[in-house]
Amino acid sequence: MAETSTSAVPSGTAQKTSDTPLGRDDLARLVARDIAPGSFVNLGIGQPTLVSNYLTEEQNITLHTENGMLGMGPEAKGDEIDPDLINAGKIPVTELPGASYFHHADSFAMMRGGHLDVCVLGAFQVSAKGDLANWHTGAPDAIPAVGGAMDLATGAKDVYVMMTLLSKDGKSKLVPQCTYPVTGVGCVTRVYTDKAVFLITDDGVRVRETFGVTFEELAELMDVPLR
Amino acid sequence: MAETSTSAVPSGTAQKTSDTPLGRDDLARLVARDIAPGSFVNLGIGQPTLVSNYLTEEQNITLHTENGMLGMGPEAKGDEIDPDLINAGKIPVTELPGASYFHHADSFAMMRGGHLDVCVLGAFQVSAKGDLANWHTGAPDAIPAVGGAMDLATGAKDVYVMMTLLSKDGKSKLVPQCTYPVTGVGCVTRVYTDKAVFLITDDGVRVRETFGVTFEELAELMDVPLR
Amino acid sequence: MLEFKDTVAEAVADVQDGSTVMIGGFGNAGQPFELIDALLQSGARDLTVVNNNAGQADEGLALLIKEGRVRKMICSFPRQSDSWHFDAKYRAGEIELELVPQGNLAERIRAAGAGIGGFFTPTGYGTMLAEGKETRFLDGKWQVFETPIHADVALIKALKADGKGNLVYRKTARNFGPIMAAAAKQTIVQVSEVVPVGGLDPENVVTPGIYVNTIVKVG
Amino acid sequence: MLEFKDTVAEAVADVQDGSTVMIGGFGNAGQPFELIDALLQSGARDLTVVNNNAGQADEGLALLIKEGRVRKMICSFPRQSDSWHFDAKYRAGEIELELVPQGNLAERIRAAGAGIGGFFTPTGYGTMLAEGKETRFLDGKWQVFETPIHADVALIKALKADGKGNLVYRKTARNFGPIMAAAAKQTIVQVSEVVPVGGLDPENVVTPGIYVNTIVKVG
Repeated sequence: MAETSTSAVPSGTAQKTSDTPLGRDDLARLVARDIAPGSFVNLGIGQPTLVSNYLTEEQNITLHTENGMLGMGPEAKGDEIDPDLINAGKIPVTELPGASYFHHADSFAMMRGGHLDVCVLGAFQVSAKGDLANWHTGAPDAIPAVGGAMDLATGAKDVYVMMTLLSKDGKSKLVPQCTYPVTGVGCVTRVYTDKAVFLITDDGVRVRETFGVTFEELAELMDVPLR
Repeated sequence: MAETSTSAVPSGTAQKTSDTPLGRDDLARLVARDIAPGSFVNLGIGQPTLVSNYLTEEQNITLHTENGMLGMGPEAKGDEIDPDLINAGKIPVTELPGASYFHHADSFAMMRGGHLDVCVLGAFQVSAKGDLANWHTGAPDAIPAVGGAMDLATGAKDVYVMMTLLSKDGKSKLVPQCTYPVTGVGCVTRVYTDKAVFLITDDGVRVRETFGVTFEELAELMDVPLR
Repeated sequence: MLEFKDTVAEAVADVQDGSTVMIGGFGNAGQPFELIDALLQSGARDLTVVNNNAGQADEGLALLIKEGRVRKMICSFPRQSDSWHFDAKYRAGEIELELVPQGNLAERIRAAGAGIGGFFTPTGYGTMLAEGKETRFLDGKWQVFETPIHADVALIKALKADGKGNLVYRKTARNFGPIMAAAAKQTIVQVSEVVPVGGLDPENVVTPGIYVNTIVKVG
Repeated sequence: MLEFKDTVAEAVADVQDGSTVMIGGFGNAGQPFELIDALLQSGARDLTVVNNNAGQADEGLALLIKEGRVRKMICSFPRQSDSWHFDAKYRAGEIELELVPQGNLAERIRAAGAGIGGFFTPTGYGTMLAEGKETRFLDGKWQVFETPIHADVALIKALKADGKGNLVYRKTARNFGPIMAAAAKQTIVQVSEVVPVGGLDPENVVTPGIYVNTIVKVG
């Protein structure tokens, strides 16, 4: 599911489109802008759900939630809260006109059958080949929990990851090889980080744009060859 | 799916319960009477659909049709005819209160998942082990057509066959081994014929009752050992 | 991207020669006659058609077969009292037939839409239709390995669509529509009525709009 | 044979020690709290429980786990901020965990109800959760062989039942209910309302009564 090769474009020419690294909201806005009109999208849980705040009516995006709904609206507030209407993160949400409900096997058939155009997920690590690690730290005492992560990673036409480029100890989370247990193999097509947007292509990792760093400064931070 | 062994009953003791062979309608009435109250039943196409004429309201039987319906009512007449409401034989039917519609995969999941209590099918041949042959004559120039026969044969909890005992050339259609191509292996539990009702058990073919012949006369007509 | 077309001709305009085309319907119920007629008019040929039957009388799929547009039929029940066009082509060796038990047909179509690469089923075990297929003993029974049936195009009939492409059907005309919609790359639907977004109860939608590409109102 | 019971205690009275029990719900939505409480009161033990989660806070499934009635959990997402009873049992080695990707959980439950002996899916390929499982290259992808999950009992929650046992659900509380109803030998349903036969539109029935054994009205 790597992106179409962009080898016609000379490598290492990514522009710095922001003088500072992007905050979570700016990054969410950027992801939202990149989603094609009319798409069916799943935003997983946690940080990627911020993307929904920046989708415009004109884009006509339909949101899917794994627990059985298309046409999910914003988080429910006050009187809107209904315990029978929640999202994958178990947060009360609302229903938009044109919504539909279905059972779990139908919902996951939709995800696994390649019908979602885009899903946006968080990650611990992404490899240069597009392997995703976002479900398990690998710590021996951790209680594992996977939810729908593997189905989303494997099923969506495009898998976008949103994460900070560096871990708390300053290491790049876009890595030559995942050291955490993987969620899916070769599934990620784009990585949106605070410092750059990366395209995972058949020709390697291409930098689309950088934020607050130059291409060369970015390359210094990482062990992955960039184009 | 052979019937529970009835070896406690001495063999060869079947009673002649009618002085004449049973006609199609009498046989249908007998099958109808034998279906347990509350059962979910599929009557295939052709002769077995006669059974529906003899199901009583007290029995509370729900009829399934493979093309996506539970709660099928009698054949539609006159103004009742609706081209969107047909049975497996493509005959217009009616809808009873408490009916439900579902798509083809859900309908066959119901059949194949073992949820139907009884299906009643016609047959070219049934073997002493309960193999069913009812979809193909094996003639080299025949255009084959199978429909839902293999799914019904394999999926229902009990498969009852309704047929004349003898073919047009006077040979028993309950045979040691099917010579026609089979529809399912070891799937038939009972065979209702004009001359006798046969139970296919782990201990062989048991005669439950005979019509117009004695047990001994029946045994003379067949190559299958009877009990 | 969902499109509403004004005519059935526009709706089927992109169907290519050589396509695999799923056609909804069980007998005449749910058969999208107008879309099939438009496909005939379009001149598309060398088609593989997936339908429960192989055409009846002198209309719909039967005409597509008569005109020699169908290279191969994948179906469960070709032989009927009025399947004369299929019968003639088959006896003349001019059409290929893949005969599939109806439940396998439905489950293989569902598998394609659900991303399942193959499955084991007891149906057909020990019969001619399982000859040469892998078998395995599972859940106490011998089972046969079956693979998904994908399609380029699905032509189906529904009762109503809303502005998001959500569909509801009518009685036993539902049959193969929902699973074919999910199994095809492009799903083209003829409906009797188009209602505004919000005009269908979300609890009662049978085919969510994600599975629908093209809608045309007929009649 | 369909039975209507007056109390949740009667509804779960036949659940045996050692049973595999599917429990509907995703988080709290669709979780049949009253039936679970009745199961706790019944004293049934040594249970294998199939649910998306492994209990939350101090209610429902969490209490069943706390009281040591659950030998094994089959679920996709046990670890939550309020899954303390499961966490404690797991760390103490007092509960077994089969962790299943959520889509495999749903599809394996569906397979049990649909008579499918096993299937191949790309989900999980190359991950820890597919270790030791058969793999095969199908439809252009590596896929993993998965088998059905059958159950003795399903406890689910629906909105309404009619006199034939047909069910409709409410919003995302539908989730696992329909597939668990089909996968279990005995399906026990708590509903908010019972309507007469004919009180549900046949087009809108989600779970046909054939999958339902016992109904109890709650609240």
